[in-house]
Amino acid sequence: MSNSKRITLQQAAEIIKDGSSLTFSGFTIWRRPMAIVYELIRQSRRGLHLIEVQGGSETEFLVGAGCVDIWESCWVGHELYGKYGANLSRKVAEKKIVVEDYSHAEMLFRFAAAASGAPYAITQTSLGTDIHNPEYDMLGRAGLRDGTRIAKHKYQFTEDPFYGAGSLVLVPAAKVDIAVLCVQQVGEEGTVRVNGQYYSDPEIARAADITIVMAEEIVPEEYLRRNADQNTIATFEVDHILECPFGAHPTGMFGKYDVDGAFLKEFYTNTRTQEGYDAFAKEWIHGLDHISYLEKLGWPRMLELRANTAMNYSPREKKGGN
Amino acid sequence: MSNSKRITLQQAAEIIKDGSSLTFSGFTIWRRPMAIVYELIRQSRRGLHLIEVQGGSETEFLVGAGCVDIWESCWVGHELYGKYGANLSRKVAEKKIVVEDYSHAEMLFRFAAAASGAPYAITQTSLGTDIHNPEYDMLGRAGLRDGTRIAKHKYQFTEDPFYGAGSLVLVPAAKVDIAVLCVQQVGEEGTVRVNGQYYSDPEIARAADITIVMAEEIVPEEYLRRNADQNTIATFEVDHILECPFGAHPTGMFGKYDVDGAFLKEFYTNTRTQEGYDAFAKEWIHGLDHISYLEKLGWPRMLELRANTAMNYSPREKKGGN
Amino acid sequence: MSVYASPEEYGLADLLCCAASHEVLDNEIVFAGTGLPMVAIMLAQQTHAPNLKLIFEAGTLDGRPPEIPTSVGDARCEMGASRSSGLYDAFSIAQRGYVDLGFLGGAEVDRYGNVNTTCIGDYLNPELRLTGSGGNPDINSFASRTVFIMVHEKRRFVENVSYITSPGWRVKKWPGGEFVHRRELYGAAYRGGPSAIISTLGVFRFDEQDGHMYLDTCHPGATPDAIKTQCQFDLDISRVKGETPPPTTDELRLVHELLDPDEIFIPKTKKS
Amino acid sequence: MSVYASPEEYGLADLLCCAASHEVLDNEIVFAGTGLPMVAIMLAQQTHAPNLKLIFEAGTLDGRPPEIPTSVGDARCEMGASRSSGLYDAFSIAQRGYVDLGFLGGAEVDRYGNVNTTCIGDYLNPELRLTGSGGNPDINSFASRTVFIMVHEKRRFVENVSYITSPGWRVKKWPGGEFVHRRELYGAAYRGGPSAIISTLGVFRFDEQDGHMYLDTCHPGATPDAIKTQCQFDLDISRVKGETPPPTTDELRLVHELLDPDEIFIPKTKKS
Repeated sequence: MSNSKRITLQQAAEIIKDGSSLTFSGFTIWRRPMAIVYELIRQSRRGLHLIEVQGGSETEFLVGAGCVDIWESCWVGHELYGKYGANLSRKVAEKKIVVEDYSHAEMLFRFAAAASGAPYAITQTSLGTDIHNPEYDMLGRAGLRDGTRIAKHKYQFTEDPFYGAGSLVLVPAAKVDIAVLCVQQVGEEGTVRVNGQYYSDPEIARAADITIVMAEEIVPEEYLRRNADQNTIATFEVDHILECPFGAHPTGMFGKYDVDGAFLKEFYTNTRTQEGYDAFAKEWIHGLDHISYLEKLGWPRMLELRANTAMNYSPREKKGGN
Repeated sequence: MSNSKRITLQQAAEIIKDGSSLTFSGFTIWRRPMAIVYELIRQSRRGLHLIEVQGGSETEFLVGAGCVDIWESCWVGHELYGKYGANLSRKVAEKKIVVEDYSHAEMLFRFAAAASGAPYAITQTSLGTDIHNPEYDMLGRAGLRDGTRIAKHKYQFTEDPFYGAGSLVLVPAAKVDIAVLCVQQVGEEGTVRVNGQYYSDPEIARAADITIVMAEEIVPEEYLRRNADQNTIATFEVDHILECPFGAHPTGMFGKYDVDGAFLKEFYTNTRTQEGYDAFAKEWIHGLDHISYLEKLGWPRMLELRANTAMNYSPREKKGGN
Repeated sequence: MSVYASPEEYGLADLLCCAASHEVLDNEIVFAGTGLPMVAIMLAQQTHAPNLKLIFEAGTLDGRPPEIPTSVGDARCEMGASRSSGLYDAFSIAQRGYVDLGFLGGAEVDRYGNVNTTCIGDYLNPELRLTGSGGNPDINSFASRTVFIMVHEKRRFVENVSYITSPGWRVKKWPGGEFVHRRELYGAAYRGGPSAIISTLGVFRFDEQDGHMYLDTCHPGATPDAIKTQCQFDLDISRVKGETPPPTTDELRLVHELLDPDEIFIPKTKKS
Repeated sequence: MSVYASPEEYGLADLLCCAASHEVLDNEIVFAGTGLPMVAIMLAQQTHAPNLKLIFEAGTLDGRPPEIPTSVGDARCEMGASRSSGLYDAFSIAQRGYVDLGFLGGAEVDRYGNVNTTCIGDYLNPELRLTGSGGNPDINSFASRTVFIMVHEKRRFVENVSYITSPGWRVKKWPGGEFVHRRELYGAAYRGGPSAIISTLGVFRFDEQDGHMYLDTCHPGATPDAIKTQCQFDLDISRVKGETPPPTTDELRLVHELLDPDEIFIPKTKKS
């Protein structure tokens, strides 16, 4: 193919401009595109609007670095390695970030709507909760609901006219500039094969205007096309591809490597303060590139995390991150 | 497992009562559960309400036999082996059937809504067409829109309040009693693995209250669970299973056998009249069971249709059905 | 260098197939229906549009079938594809706005490009029930351009179609049913409309502003006046550009030797 | 024959885990969250509910992990499952009404079972931003029953939660915010609500009619009066059935030898 989709890690981060809206593959601490997240931090990206089905370690790294102005999602933390998002929590207290809360299913259905070209989704989740409290429309309070990329309303209520199913909440499609995915395999032309749970990757890839796929390996397109029914995302939904082995570290990748729990626990423990964050970033992000990051992590650590082929996870990794 | 889901072909048909609403796996002339369709005809089922993403040969067989009172869908025919549904067309002219027309995408989104527990779907397809002509609400004209299983309205119009996307049509979820699937493999506990295009099988299985899966083979559940990310439908979405090799004939099955074009062409050509249909049914349906049907088809015919393992279709089948 | 075939070397189906093929641009995402459109698109893929991406309604994304599928549900669709999925994906992708071009057919068409594939006569008392809409209105609603391939008879190019199955440039606004420009109804989903009707007599296009059909080219042997008499409505023949280009010898070879050697969709009318 | 463990043989986490496990019935479809709930459900699967079907929010359907996953996104979820998919499937299945039981946690709860996991203090000027809703309101909205496992402190069993993240039996009707019975709002999606709160002091249930919490059983060592003082609202202690059954020795063995030998979620507080 003449029109190669290949780019470098640095170029991937450069596609994401100051002020872009952004979403990520994966789930909490699994398959997050951390190598690109690190590069965004190195490049001092500012004013990002994260729209995430749910947050995780990638959120905390970006928020701590001051890259994020708006976070629209439902959850942040590092699972058992850090039970909440200390950086987000700090920025919220300091009013340095706008947080818009939806429920997990609402966020998912918002992306599913966008992916199927619908302006909104209907659901019956979370009725009666403060998620639907009109006082808590934070993007509205911030005067950002202009109806272009950010919807005019946080939600609307209606009744089912067809079967009398009762109250429904309408939630707007998640319109997002760029989706950044981190997966096991991508073909030269952009076909993606995700192994294991695919989380909300198909929806975010289709919803975003630009989709960047970072893979453990770029494989011959023909190899993936031999079993088209095992592929997850089609070529034309992917704009740019890059190969970056261990690009999800410290988050995990099904079939490749486990979550680096000790790393996340250290991050969580040390980044409750901005000073702690800055020190962590100085050690692990700034002044490094992906290879020197891997070298700093070292072989013993990465071999510990390596997944067993028969099990798709590491039988050697001591869970709990101790 | 003590609670076996296994039933026989005859039992599968008996689960479908007079007056049931019904939908099928597959696409036009591919993976239709024909062995069960034949059994329904043998059992003289009456008053069926077919709700299909799109019709095909199964529709024509059931309609010709007088099993169907209501057909709600968008298309019927045998692809290049019969360009329209002659039996349906005859019954329409005789006003022996109620036909409710939606577009293909509308039917699909109606099932997707039902499968995700939503009372309706929103879309922007088919605006301005006679599909939305209020005079052509045939279930309404028949006085059947009671809002229980058949929605109070054929559709409703609204405007997008979030992004000003304009006119939207709301179409009611497809509430269906029974989905009958015909697939390559089902596990003993009900896990389904579809190979090739899965059409709208996942949506119909989840939308229906009862799901029956007829498979080319019942395989050990553990075999399918070794690669859970290659499976299509989960155990708890399936109520009954049965093994019935060549159960889709004369429709085709990816990886197993091609469409029997000659058979369909003969059906199409000979069943334009009720007498022709009755004669065809007398020869190929009544008085036979699945094994005697296969014996009547004969080995040479079935070996011709057999798919090549590397290609998933038959290189020997003369296409065009001549 | 492309060499046009002489009249005795090709048939009408060849002409339509090649004319349809010329509607495809390279790198486009094309929604391919069963039959002649599929051959036309695969011909474009083999000639001037090697990077086009095929979507088959039944769920094949970026398909590259090694031989012509008999329908979009065919097992042949999946081989070599980027992804094999289902209708939810195909229609979601279409509604999301990925599709540049769709190829469709029809039984009747009016001056606005409204197409009927549902019934002949009054819908409530039809003379003939046809196959139904299928994905015709969906592909047409969502694609930036759609091309219809149709048999040309006066009873098919009508003042009013029996039933608007697939939306043209001016469509009915419900509940009243008055005709309005498609743009008024479709909002964010408005991306265009029917860009060409390739009939057995000529190629027709539409004025996007007033939504009216006009004759673009006449097939060899047909004249603007003769074509005008084969329309019930007053066809605009003022913008005719000339004759529809005949197939090239290369195109004919690809169609009959590579794409459809078994004459499933395109007969070898002229034996050579 | 099941033999209750003696007090020195188990810890509080063991008691909560086993009490939670007893909430599961056989053949149920259970939505399993990360942590202690996952151990409780897998314990039920090993004891009285061998045919329960696990759903993990991240996309695993009818999961049978051979070892305890560290979270629902874990690679361990998929092994041996019926199907590995994504969140769209998990939440669609929940909204469709397949889920019998969900297990959840919370930071604060009120008398109606409204749970907060979002923030402490005024939402617009929070003292502490917590982790957020996650799937808590979704699972709770759609399941027939939900069980919450919580630390019991007076500051957590409150008159009014700082933020209703997850709906109880009486919830706020917007835009006014007045409390109405959940049934009034949920329509066709109404299938039940919180069926039990298992705190570190006792097990609490709800009167479905008036939507009020009442004390069902006290954990060993706790009394109804003592528990009542640990609630800011006026807890109904009139319906107490007695003491929460302690773990059996079999259950303890399964938890510590089979399910969580590495003490990821349940510490071996009593060394034996």
